[in-house]
Parts: sequence; structure tokens; C-alpha cells
Amino acid sequence: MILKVSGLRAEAGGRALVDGVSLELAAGETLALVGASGSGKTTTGLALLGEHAAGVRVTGEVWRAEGGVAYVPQHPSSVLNPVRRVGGVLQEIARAQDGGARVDGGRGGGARIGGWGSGARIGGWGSGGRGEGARVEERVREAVRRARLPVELLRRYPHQLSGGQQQRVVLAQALLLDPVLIVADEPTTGQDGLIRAEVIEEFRALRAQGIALVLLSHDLAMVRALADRVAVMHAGRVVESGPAAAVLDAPRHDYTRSLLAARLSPRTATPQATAPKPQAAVPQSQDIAPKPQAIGPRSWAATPKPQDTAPEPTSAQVSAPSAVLAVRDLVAGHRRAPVLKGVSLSAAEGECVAVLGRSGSGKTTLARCLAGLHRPASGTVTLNGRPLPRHLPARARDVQYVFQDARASFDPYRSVSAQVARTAVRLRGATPQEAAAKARAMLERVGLDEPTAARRPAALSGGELQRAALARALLAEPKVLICDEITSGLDALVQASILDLLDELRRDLGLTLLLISHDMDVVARLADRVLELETT
Amino acid sequence: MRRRRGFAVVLLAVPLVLALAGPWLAGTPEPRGVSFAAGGLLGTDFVGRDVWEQVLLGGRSVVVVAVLATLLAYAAGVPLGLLAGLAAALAGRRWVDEVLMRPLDLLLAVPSLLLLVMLAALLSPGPAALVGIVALIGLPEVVRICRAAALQAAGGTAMEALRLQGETWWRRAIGYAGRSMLPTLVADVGVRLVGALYLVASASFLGVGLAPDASDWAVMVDRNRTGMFLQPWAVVVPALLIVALSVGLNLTFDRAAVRK
Amino acid sequence: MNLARYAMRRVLLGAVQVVAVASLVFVLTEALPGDAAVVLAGDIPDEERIAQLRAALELDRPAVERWAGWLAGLARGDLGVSLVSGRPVADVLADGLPPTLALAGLTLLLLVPIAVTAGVVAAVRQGGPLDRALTTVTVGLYSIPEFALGVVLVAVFAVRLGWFPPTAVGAPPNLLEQPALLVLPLVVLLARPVCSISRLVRAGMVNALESGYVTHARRLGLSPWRVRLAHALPNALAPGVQQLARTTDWLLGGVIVVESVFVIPGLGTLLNDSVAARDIPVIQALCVVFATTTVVVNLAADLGAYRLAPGSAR
Amino acid sequence: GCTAQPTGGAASSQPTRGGRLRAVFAGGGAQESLDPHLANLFLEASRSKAMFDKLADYGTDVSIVPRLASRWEPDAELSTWRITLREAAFHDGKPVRAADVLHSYARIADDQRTFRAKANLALIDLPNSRAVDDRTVEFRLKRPYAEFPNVLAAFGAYIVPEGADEFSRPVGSGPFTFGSFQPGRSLLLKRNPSYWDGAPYVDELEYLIAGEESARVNAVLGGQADYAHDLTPATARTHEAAGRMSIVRLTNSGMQAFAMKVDRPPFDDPQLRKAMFLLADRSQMIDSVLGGAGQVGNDLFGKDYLYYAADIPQRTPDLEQAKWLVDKAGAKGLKIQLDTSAAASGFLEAASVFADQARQAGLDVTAKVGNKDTYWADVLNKGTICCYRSGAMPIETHISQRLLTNSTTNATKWARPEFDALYDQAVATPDEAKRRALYQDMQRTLHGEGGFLIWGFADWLLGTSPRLRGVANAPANTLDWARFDKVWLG
Ligand SMILES: Nc1ncnc2c1ncn2[C@@H]1O[C@H](COP(=O)(O)OP(=O)(O)OP(=O)(O)O)[C@@H](O)[C@H]1O
Ligand SMILES: Nc1ncnc2c1ncn2[C@@H]1O[C@H](COP(=O)(O)OP(=O)(O)OP(=O)(O)O)[C@@H](O)[C@H]1O
Ligand SMILES: [Mg+2]
Ligand SMILES: [Mg+2]
Repeated sequence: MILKVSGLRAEAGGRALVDGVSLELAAGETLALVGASGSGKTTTGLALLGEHAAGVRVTGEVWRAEGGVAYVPQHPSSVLNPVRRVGGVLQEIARAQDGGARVDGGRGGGARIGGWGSGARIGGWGSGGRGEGARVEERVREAVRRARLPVELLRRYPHQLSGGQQQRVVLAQALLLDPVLIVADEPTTGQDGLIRAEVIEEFRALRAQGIALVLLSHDLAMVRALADRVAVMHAGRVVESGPAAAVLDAPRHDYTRSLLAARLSPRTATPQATAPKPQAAVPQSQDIAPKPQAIGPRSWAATPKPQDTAPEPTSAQVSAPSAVLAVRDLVAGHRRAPVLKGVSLSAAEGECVAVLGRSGSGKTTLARCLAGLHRPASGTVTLNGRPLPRHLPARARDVQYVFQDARASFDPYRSVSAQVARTAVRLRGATPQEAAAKARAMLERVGLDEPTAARRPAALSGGELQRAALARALLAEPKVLICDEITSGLDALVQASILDLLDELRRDLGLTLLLISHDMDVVARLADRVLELETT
Repeated sequence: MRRRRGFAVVLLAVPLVLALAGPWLAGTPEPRGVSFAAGGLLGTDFVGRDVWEQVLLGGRSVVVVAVLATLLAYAAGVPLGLLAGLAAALAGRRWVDEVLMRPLDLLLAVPSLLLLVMLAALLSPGPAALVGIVALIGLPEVVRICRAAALQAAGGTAMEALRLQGETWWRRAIGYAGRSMLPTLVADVGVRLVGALYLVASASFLGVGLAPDASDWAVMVDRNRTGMFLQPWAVVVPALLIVALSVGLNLTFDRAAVRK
Repeated sequence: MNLARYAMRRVLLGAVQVVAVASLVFVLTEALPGDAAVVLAGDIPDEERIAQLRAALELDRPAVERWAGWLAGLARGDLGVSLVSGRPVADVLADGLPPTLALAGLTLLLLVPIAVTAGVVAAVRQGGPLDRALTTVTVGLYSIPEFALGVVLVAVFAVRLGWFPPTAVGAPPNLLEQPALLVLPLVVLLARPVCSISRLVRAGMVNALESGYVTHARRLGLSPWRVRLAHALPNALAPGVQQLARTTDWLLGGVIVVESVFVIPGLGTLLNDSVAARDIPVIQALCVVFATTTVVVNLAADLGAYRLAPGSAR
Repeated sequence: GCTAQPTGGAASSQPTRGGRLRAVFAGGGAQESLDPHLANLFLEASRSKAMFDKLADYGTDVSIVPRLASRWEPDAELSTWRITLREAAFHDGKPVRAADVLHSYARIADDQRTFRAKANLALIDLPNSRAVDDRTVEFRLKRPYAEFPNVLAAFGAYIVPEGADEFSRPVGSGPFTFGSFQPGRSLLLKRNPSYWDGAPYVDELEYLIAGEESARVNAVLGGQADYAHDLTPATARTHEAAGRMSIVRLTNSGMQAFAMKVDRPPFDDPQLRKAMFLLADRSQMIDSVLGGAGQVGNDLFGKDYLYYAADIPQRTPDLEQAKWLVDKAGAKGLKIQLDTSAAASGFLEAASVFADQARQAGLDVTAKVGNKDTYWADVLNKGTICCYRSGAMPIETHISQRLLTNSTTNATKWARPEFDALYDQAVATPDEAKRRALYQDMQRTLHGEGGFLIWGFADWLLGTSPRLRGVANAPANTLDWARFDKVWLG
């Protein structure tokens, strides 16, 4: 037994976030915690580490076996030290492990009560044998390889990495720890299909080594591929748990059923969407697709294969009849590397163009260029034939960008609803009262109730913040909305409703959408056309 | 915890109460005696006045002038530092940073002694001038510290999100960057206040601001130093009051920072 | 942004700044009441005598002309001669520089570890008795004026106990030859900056220790002190580095009180004397030295600030 | 009398030879120079006297005592003075000759230069003065002048070897010879074994510099120095009883005054000046400003000096009369700015205490702190009343430099033809008793309606280590003050 939890309860401000959760996990076992956004997965996951967010009180019993616990948090950017090169930190961890191993004389001894203790190890970090340097080097290389992180990124600071790359750094950190238990909170949301599949393979390998895994995820395909057992959470309680196959294929609880049933159907109205696409253009869809035999009748098998419905990708140029947004020969990069080498695209009013590409291929960079946050080296961006204003507030009235990292995009000191409302005040000239009302309504539409939104960002779940960020952008009533992985943290039900909302806005208000996503289902559901960026 | 709060509160309350109520408590001035002699509650000072009476009279100007000067330095320095820091973090605006900081560098590079002598010669003495001078000398440092703190806050995604909301500069700077560097400022202000206090004292020696025999704790400490071993109270009491004031302030600020 | 290019530009700008400061100081000194002649005349300010002194010192030439002459000299590396003593300014500076450098260097050497340690320890024990004791002691020391601290320390440790020499009167020009001389001045010099820097470090540390990356670093099996020093501290340093730069600036140019209490004839005393004597060439040369250090120190601090906030260097 | 009383118990011990005497003074820095004619600071005056000699010097009562000049004789009209030099030699072995004297005076009086003693020597008609022989100089004066010996003793009128114009390694005739010099730090001198006035007791004399008073005191307390010049009364009182340092009080060293300008309102009104004289509580000033270290003044310069008008009764404070006079002068509530600065110790305190006293008499006096470096030039012509002080000098010199219509430093703007005439008469009077009477007349006038409110005479305070003996009690600037050839280390 690696982990035993009973009667776990977390409360904040008299409200239970998690209640009565009991879990058990044996070595080499994988437990998936699924459930709606805001259902308490992250809170539970932290509790397994003996941690909790500020203002949250946790009671109950958690017993953990001796040995390291690795944690892959939901928001990698918030746990990466901004002033440390990622490689340096990895080396440091490896060195601490090395020293720790010598001090401990090996790990995995007798079990002890973990309780809430932090279980901090005294790792020597000064001394080291002759071989230590090489050994550390070797371990870091190994972890980085397993996390699919290119070695040349190790010299960078976190802010110089793409969202997916940051996530892989955090993953590499976890792999270095040589743990007995890994708690992974949405470990692949930022990854393209290929890497995601590889990471899933790595997790399988870990499992084979006897490492227990707690997987908190919305990604049912991954759950299906990895989990031995599944626990379904709803409103802070485990409503159903059992062997993966049983729960996923024969859910007993209503909520589980609806969660599994909610899946995305492609739009039918858009003619472009029907065009067949070449297989090679979206290879990732192939890879993420779970093995046919694992797919239950009522779930993904019924979903049309993405490649059947995905719109036509064009890697260099997409043109539309009456382009609202037109990008021509956009070249952009960072100091260290060129990223975009001549990207052109156009989108008509009410059209949705999906931007695809491997993690690190420059999707976010492109989006930031359009939003005016990144200055391109060359190329033009026009809206209705006119170049976009350089002045950011003027531009922001027309083009809004929903950040990939929702948590980082909020001011931690003010309430979420207040921050959301400011968009209407600043960009639409609303009075504070009007803005507050508008914000309330919009937050309602994305599924956030008033008390939740009235809290500070730290007290919202990842998915909740993603929705708040979307609401904030929508209040600007922009002509063009750029969505950077806005559904990665959402469960299928909420995801569907969000996509419906976007679809509605697009149809009714002629909102032009630029959709960045790794999720082919989302692309298939919403996009008229696809732009694929090549990895640089 | 209550006992601890008591400590900080007492430290702060004694000088503040003396400063505010002192002038009412001080009676009519006694005739002067021999300088640095015993007699009265705390003996006499460098010009033979009663030290206790001077202590009672001397808090108000300390509190008023030093606090005003520090506030003024912050009122001017924080926006400038924020402006520079936020601009420095923005690729297109770095010139704003340069335009603000390089002239301030000049001000920093001019020895403050020269500045003081100079201003003493040019300005008519008076508390207002003094507040201005002390603020001016503290300004570049405040700006630099704010700039460094703002730079850290300004690089983040949250700042970009605010810009995309069309948020005003003030809201971004004060509301967000300012808020996130508040602990830094709070740590700095408590210390800077003391610096201002003694600058006031040395300025008075050069003929700026307060009269050299003004009833002011800092001036008292400065002027009575020659008799430090002869009549220690004339130095020790006002110095202790200043120490209590600043330690009390800093401890209180620390506690406030914890509560947030 | 390319930091090397930025630094290059700042260095060039710095040269301009130095000349600007020297010119500004020239104007300031000109605007000061009285000139070297008046000061030299002292308590017999006979007008005729002052006029003669002025002529002898060439102070009767127009200010612009003297300024231009000085600039031309500077370009050739010639700092001129002191109005009062007639010695070459370079010699005068060369006398004052070593004690100042010795004091400043040693102070900084001790200051950084002490202040950072105090700040880190206070932050780690935030709200505890140790934190409060550290705050009380450092702020308390800070609130005692330098001269009072200096005089009391000398009275106790030098005069009464005889552990250290009370002053550096008659000491060799190289103070490092007699380290005992430097103990008390160093203590006094440290008293103030330790407080201001450690308070800033503490504030930064308190913030950093609460941040996600520190929490995460703890999860990664790093030792607690490693987490504090290698992960939290770098994020806590930025304002402290600025304050350190100011302190360096102050140490290199403004420690007049300590210099006079301990009779260390450094640049601060020199500045004080030459301002009092309106010895413009010396003041100018000193300001060139001070401005250069300020520019260099500020540049270093700014590069530090970028390094400590890499996210902003986009 | 020309020999001062050695102080305290020191008198009893027998002088011993040897050792290095370290004397610490304020001043120095960039300003210091070894040129004796440039001497300005106390430090420089003392150093000059250690290495050089004047023809004459001030005795303890500021009468003139012969030094290099062994004799002086005027002719009948007092316009030609014949000086006989004593047998003395410069450090390089060359004798002191008449040519050296003429060179030194010519150098001081050079129109292109601005040496301090130049004004004193202005009276000498140098081109017509001559060396009678090697040891006799004949000075021709521009007009008859009975007080010519005062000139010989003037501050800075040192005799340097003929041709000397550069003083990086000074050669003089004084008791000490040059050793080494570090500007701003120290000057080391060596005993001159063949000094004409008897070789010094100490082998070496080192001048050290510490601007801060506490540093000078600490240097003595910590055994780093033996003689600290210029202490404050408070320090003196602190250490007097402790035994680690002896305090030497050079009584009657410094005149402390307020200078009222009599040529402009409000002090052109003699009644108001009188009121000021009466409202001043001098003993309170002595207590509060000087910490008791001084004696009250009677608005006359040179207490106990030669020709001092000691029989004029001492003024005592009379607030009622002062108020009445203020009213009468129509000055009740008058705003008066009292100029002061840190130019001399005690000024800020004096201004503060006096302003208080004046307020009690109904005058609204406020102290205005000026720039200390340019204070003397600032107050010479501007303002109405300022703090003033003076070191020791003959009463005649005080009058000629400060109280004549054409005086260069006339801080009270006292300009009266009849007073000038009295002075001219006095200095042309060979008979000393008559001269004394004339000086008395002048002083009576000044006491009655002059511009100087001379409230006290401060002690000059020295700190010496217990092993230093033989320090004389002589007012600052006189011969025996800061004189190190007659002291010894016990
Ligand atoms: N500030 C920076 N400095 C240097 N390189 C950077 C910087 N920011 C991003 N990059 C690099 O630019 C490339 C493109 O990054 P971008 O964030 O646009 O990728 P992305 O397509 O959005 O990836 P993901 O799907 O992982 O979010 C990546 O390889 C990344 O490492
Ligand atoms: N510190 C807090 N104070 C109050 N409420 C909180 C706090 N932290 C989280 N919550 C609330 O608790 C609930 C559970 O949050 P949690 O982060 O565990 O959700 P989650 O299941 O991980 O959701 P997601 O999939 O969106 O990340 C959410 O409704 C959230 O708003
Ligand atoms: Mg979560
Ligand atoms: Mg991205």
C-alpha cells in the first residue's frame, strides 16, 4: 500500500470544497480522479501531499508510504522559478537526490505514518564524489529525455518556454525525484498529440516500475489509457469509484453518465468543414486516439474520427472571401530563435480558424503578435483592410486574446469578478454598475456563479479561472477573439457549453475566432479552417 | 500574540503621545541655567534649557516634518519608479525609462552635502523648504527601489492581461504593480523616515529649515552631542524616543504586512 | 533585449553623465555664496585683499572660460591644481582615495553577508521572536545617529577597555596595515546599511517564501536552506540590490561623519574641506570620481535588476 | 612680563629631555600649507612658530616681547625705527641677518600677494628701509607710529631666509627643524639643538590633524596624542575630574561679542544700542553658552591687556531700563535678524540665548544661520547685528583694524572723525602715560555708544595627557600658547 486516505475534508470559509473522500492506492497502481471543473480534484491532490491552499482547512487522515512523492501541478508557470534557468534547477534536484540517496542508504524502507508532515529530507548539497558530476548530468539527461524536453531548452528561463514546454519541465522535475507516488494534475493539457502519447507511455513505464500514480484529469482518453481505477468527483464528493473499465463503460452515477455522454459533435453548418484533409497534416489525431478496444460504445467510439471532419489545413496560407483579419508574411521570434517564418492567414467575419502545431511551434507567439503583445520582425496584420493600431487599448477593442495560462493572467490581489468587469468599463465605456452587471451575466454564461467569482484568483480552480479569463475577453465585445488553449482545463460538459457559447457569438455577432488548441475534438467542433504551424 | 502587539504599540505610542500632547504639557519656559548641568527632571541642554521641556516640545516637528518629507518623497518617487519600471519592461517604451532615470542618476551623483549647502544658500529657511529638500534627497533612492520592484511585477502575464483590458496606467501601476511591491515599500518607508529625521537635523546645522536651537528631537540629539557624557539625558532621551518611534513603526508595519 | 548592447550604451551615456555632473557641480559651486578668495580671506574679509586673491587664483576670469579650460584639461587627463594648496588635484585625490577604498571595500565585504543573512533569517522566522529581535536591533541601531554610535563605541571599546585604537590619528596611509584601526569604523559604517538592506531582503523573502515556486521547490526534495537561498533569495534581492548600490555610492563618497570621528582622511573629508574652501578644481575632480562610481554602480544595479527579473527583459 | 606661569602641578617637576610630542589640532586638509606667511589656522600658527621666529611676539598680557629682535629704538618723531637682531641661525646654519628680515617683510608686503600680515606692515616704507649692518635693520615708516613693536609681533610676520619662496621643506630659525610632511595628516619636526632660546626638551614634535573635537579628545584619552587643541567647555567638564586627561584653561583668550552696525537702522539709534547693552545678561551667557568657562565682558576689547580701561564700571543687566529704552526708541516688537553661523564654536548657542534675552525686553530677535565658510565676508557689510569673536591682539591693533573710518574689517561701521583723530594722536605720542590716557578716552566712548556688545571672554581649552608638563597658561595667539619648545614629557 502506498497511499491511504480516509474521510478527507477540505473547507474554506465554511464551505466544503472536498468532503468525505477516501482513497487507497497500491504500488504500481494508477488512480484517476475525474470530475467537473471545480469539483475538488486539485484540492484533493494537494491534500495527498499534505498541502493545501491558503485559507483552506483540511481534516481527515492521509497515510503515505515512506519515499518520495512527486507532484506535477496543474499550472506549471506558477511553480517555475522566474530567475532560475530550468536546467540549473533540474541539476540541483538531481544532485539533492544523489546526496539524499547516499544519506538515506536507499529508499523504500519501512512504512511510516506520513500524516501531514512534509517529509523533508536532509539532502547534502555541498559534497560529492568524483563521479557525482557525471552521474547528475546523466540523470538529468535521462529525465529530460523521458519528459520529451529538448536539451537545448535547459539553458532557458521559464518565461522563454512555451506553455507545453514548461509543463514538460515540471514533468522532468517529477521524474528526477525517483518517487514512490506521483500526483499528476492535468499533466498533458499543453501537449500536442504526439508528445501526449509519449508521455502516456512514460507513465505506463513508471507504473511498470511499481510507482503509483494519481492522475487528475479531464482527459478521458488518457484516463482510459492509463488508469487502473477511476474515482469520479462531483461537488467535492467522490460519487463513484471502481475499476476503470467498470466506471467508464458502465457508469452507475448520473453525473458520470452525463460526463461521459457529453462529447463534441462537429458543426454541420460550415461548408468548409466538410472538406477532407490529408492524413499527414494532423498526425496527432491518430496518436491520441485511444485503442479501439478500449473505447466503450457510448463514448469516444461514437465520436466521428477527427480526420474525417477536421477542416482543411494550410500550412502557409489560408484565405477567405471577405477577410476581416488578414496576416501577411508575419515573421517573429525571440532573441534566441526565430519562431514564425512568414505566416499568412486570413479570416472572415464569423469564421473560426484553428491554429494547430506541435508544442513550441509558435502558436502563442502568433497569437501574441496579433494581440499586439509581441512585436513581429516583419509582416502586416490588418483588420478590415486597415492595419491594426499599435496603441494597445485601441487595438484591444477589436482583438482580444485569452491567455494560455489563465492563472498567471489574473492579478492575485483583486477579486475575479472585479477584474472581469473592468474590461467593459475600459473598452466599452460602461459605468461600473453596468460593467458589474455585464460581468455577472457573462460569468453566468461561462458557468461561474457569483460567490465563486467574488473570490480572489487563488481561490478558484484552474478551469474556473479559464472560464473567467474568457468572460473577461468577451466583455470587450471584440471583432476577433484569440483563444489559446482555453478548454484544456475543462471537463467535457463545461467544454461543450463553452464551445456552444463561442459558436453562438460567432453566428450572432460575427465574432471571428482564432482557436489555438491541441484538442482535435475542439478543433473539429468549432473550426472552419485550420492553419498548421511547422515546428521550427 | 497580544503581548507582542503590546510591545510594538507601546514603542510607538510613547513617542507619538509625547509628540502630540507634549506641547500642551510643557509649561512656561524656565529661565536658562548652566549648560549641561543637572537639575529639573532631565537636566539642561547645550544652551542651558530644561531638557524635559525640550523633549515635550520637540516631537511635533520631528513627526510632522519627517513624515511629510517622507510622504512627499514617496508621493513623487513611487509613480516615477513605477513609470520607469513598467516602461523598462516594455520593449517599445524603454526610452521612457531612460528619460526618467538618467537625470535622476545625475541627482544621485551630486554629493548630497553640496546639494544641502547649495539649497541652504538659495532657499529661505522654513519647514516647507526643509520638507522639499529632504524629499528631494530621498527621491532618487525611492525611485530606484520602486523601479526594481516594479520591474519584477511588470514582466508578468497579469500585466499584459491588464493592458489588453485597456486598463489605465494608474490602475496597472498603482493597483497591480504598486500592490505587489507594497511589502517592499513598507519595509523601506519605516527606515527612510529615520533617515529623513536626521537629515532634518543636519540641515538645521547648515541653516536650512529648523533653527539650530529648535526644539526637535533629532536636532537635540545632534546639538547636545558635545555634552553626551556630561549630561547624557539630553542625548539619550530624544534618541531613545526616535529609536522607539522607528522600531515601533517597523514592527507595526511588519505585522500589518502579515495581515495583508 | 541584448544586455551587452544595453550595457555598452549605458557606459557611453555614463561618460556624458559624468561630464554633465561635473558641469552641474561647477554651476552649483559657482552659485554657492562666496568663492575661494572669500573663504581664504577668512575673518579679515578686506575687499581689496579678496580682489587680489581672486586675481591670484584666476577667479576673475569668466566662469564659462574656466569651465571650458577645466573640460579641456579633463579631456587630456589633467585635473588641474588645487586653488588653496596649489598641489596637483590628482595628488590630492590619490591621498584621499586609499582610505576610502579600504573602508568601502571592507564594509561591503561584511555588509552583504550580514545584511542578507539577517534579512533571510528574519523572513524565515517571520513574526517570531527572532524576527522581532532582529528588526528591533537593526532598526534601533539605524536610529542612532552615526556620530553618537561612533563616540559611544570609542568611549567604551577604545578608551575604557582599550581593545582598539580610538582614532586613526597618525596612522600609516595604508590603513590595512593596522586592521585594529578599522574595527570600530566598520561597525559604525555597517550599522545603517545592514538595517536598510536587511529590511528590504526580509520583505522580498517573505513574499518569495509564499510563492508557488518555493512551495514547489520544497516538494522537489531540496534542502530547506537550499530552497531559501537558491530559490527564494534571488527573487527577493532586487530592491536590496538597489539599496546596496546606493550604499556603495555613499561609502565611496559620503562617509564624512565616520571619517571625522575616526580621523580617516578619505574622500568624504576631502569633499567637506574643499566645499568649505570653495576649492572648485578639487570639488570638480571629486565629483568626476563620484559620478563615475555612481554611473558604474547604477549600471551594475540595473543589470542586476534585469537579471533578477528576467521575465521583463523580453 | 614675558614668561607665563606654567600650569598646575607641572611646575614642580623638573624638565626632562627626549620623546616625541604629538599634538593634535583641528584644520588642515587641502587648505594647509607650510608657508609661515600664509598661516591662517591655529594649526598653521603653531607650526610656524615651531619652525620660525618673528622679530617680536605677544606676551601673556599681549604686551610686546622681543624675539629675534633684541632691541628696538625709534627716532624722536617715531618714524624711523632701528632694530637690533640677536645672534641666531637658520636650520641650515646660516645666521639670521638684516637681509633676511627685509626679504621676509618685502615678501609679506608684496602687492601681488595676499599674505595675512600685509595690512599690519602697510605702514612701513620698505623701499626706504635698509640693512644698516648684518644685525641691524632700519625701518622707515610712512608716518610716526609709537606702536611699531606691535607690527613686529603681527600674526604671520615670520622671518624666513633671504630668497625663500617655497616651503615644501621649510628652513627657519625656530626651535624645531623640518622632518616630514603628509598634507592633511601629519607634520613631523625634529629638535633644533642649537636654538637661540634654548633647545627644546622633546626630541620630536608631531602635528596631527583631527577636525572633530571628539576625535582629538579620544586621541589623547587613548594615548595617541599628548596635546589636544581647542576643546569645548562640555568636554572639558566631562574629563576634568577623571584624571586621564588634564584640562588647561587659557583664560581670557577669545572675545565674544555681538557686532551692531551703527550706520543703519535700527542700531543707528544710540538708545537702542544702550538697550541692547543693558538687556544682555552676561553671566547667563557665560553659563549657558560657554558652560561657565569664561568671564563677563564690559563691551570693551582686551580685558587685562595693556591699556585696558579697567576702571570703567562693569555693566550689569537692567531689564526694566532696557525695556524703557526700547520703548523710547520706538522699537517695541521690532523684528531683528541676528546673523550667526557655525563659523566659530559657540555662535549658534550665543545667538540662541541672546535672542531669548532680547525677546524679554520686547525685541523680536531671531537667529539666522548663515554659511559658515563665507560668514566673515557676509557679515562685514550686510545685516544689522551678528555674532562676533576675536583672538588676542593688542588693543591698538583692534582699534586700527576694526574701528577707524578706513579700517578694512570694520564690522560695526564705527566711523567717527573725532575718534580717528584721537587714535592718530595716540600712536604719535611717545609718552606712554599720555598714550594710555588717550586709549582710555577712546574706550570710554566705545563703552558708551560703540557697536560691539562684548559680553564675555572665553577660556581657550586644551587637553593634555598627564605626562605632558610645562604647558603655559597664555591666551591663544600669544607667544607661549601652543609653544612646544618649553614643554616636556614626564
Ligand atoms: N521569451 C522567449 N525567449 C526565447 N524563446 C522563447 C520565448 N518565448 C517562447 N520561446 C520559444 O519560442 C517557441 C514558440 O513558443 P510558443 O509559446 O509560441 O509555442 P506554442 O506553439 O504556443 O507552444 P505550446 O503549445 O507549448 O504552448 C518555443 O520553442 C519557445 O521555446
Ligand atoms: N483557497 C480557496 N478558497 C476557497 N475556495 C477555493 C479555494 N481553492 C479552491 N476553491 C474552490 O474549491 C473548488 C475546488 O477547487 P479545485 O481546484 O480542487 O478544483 P478542480 O477539481 O481541480 O477543478 P479544475 O479542474 O477546474 O482545476 C472550486 O470550486 C474552487 O473555486
Ligand atoms: Mg484543478
Ligand atoms: Mg502556447
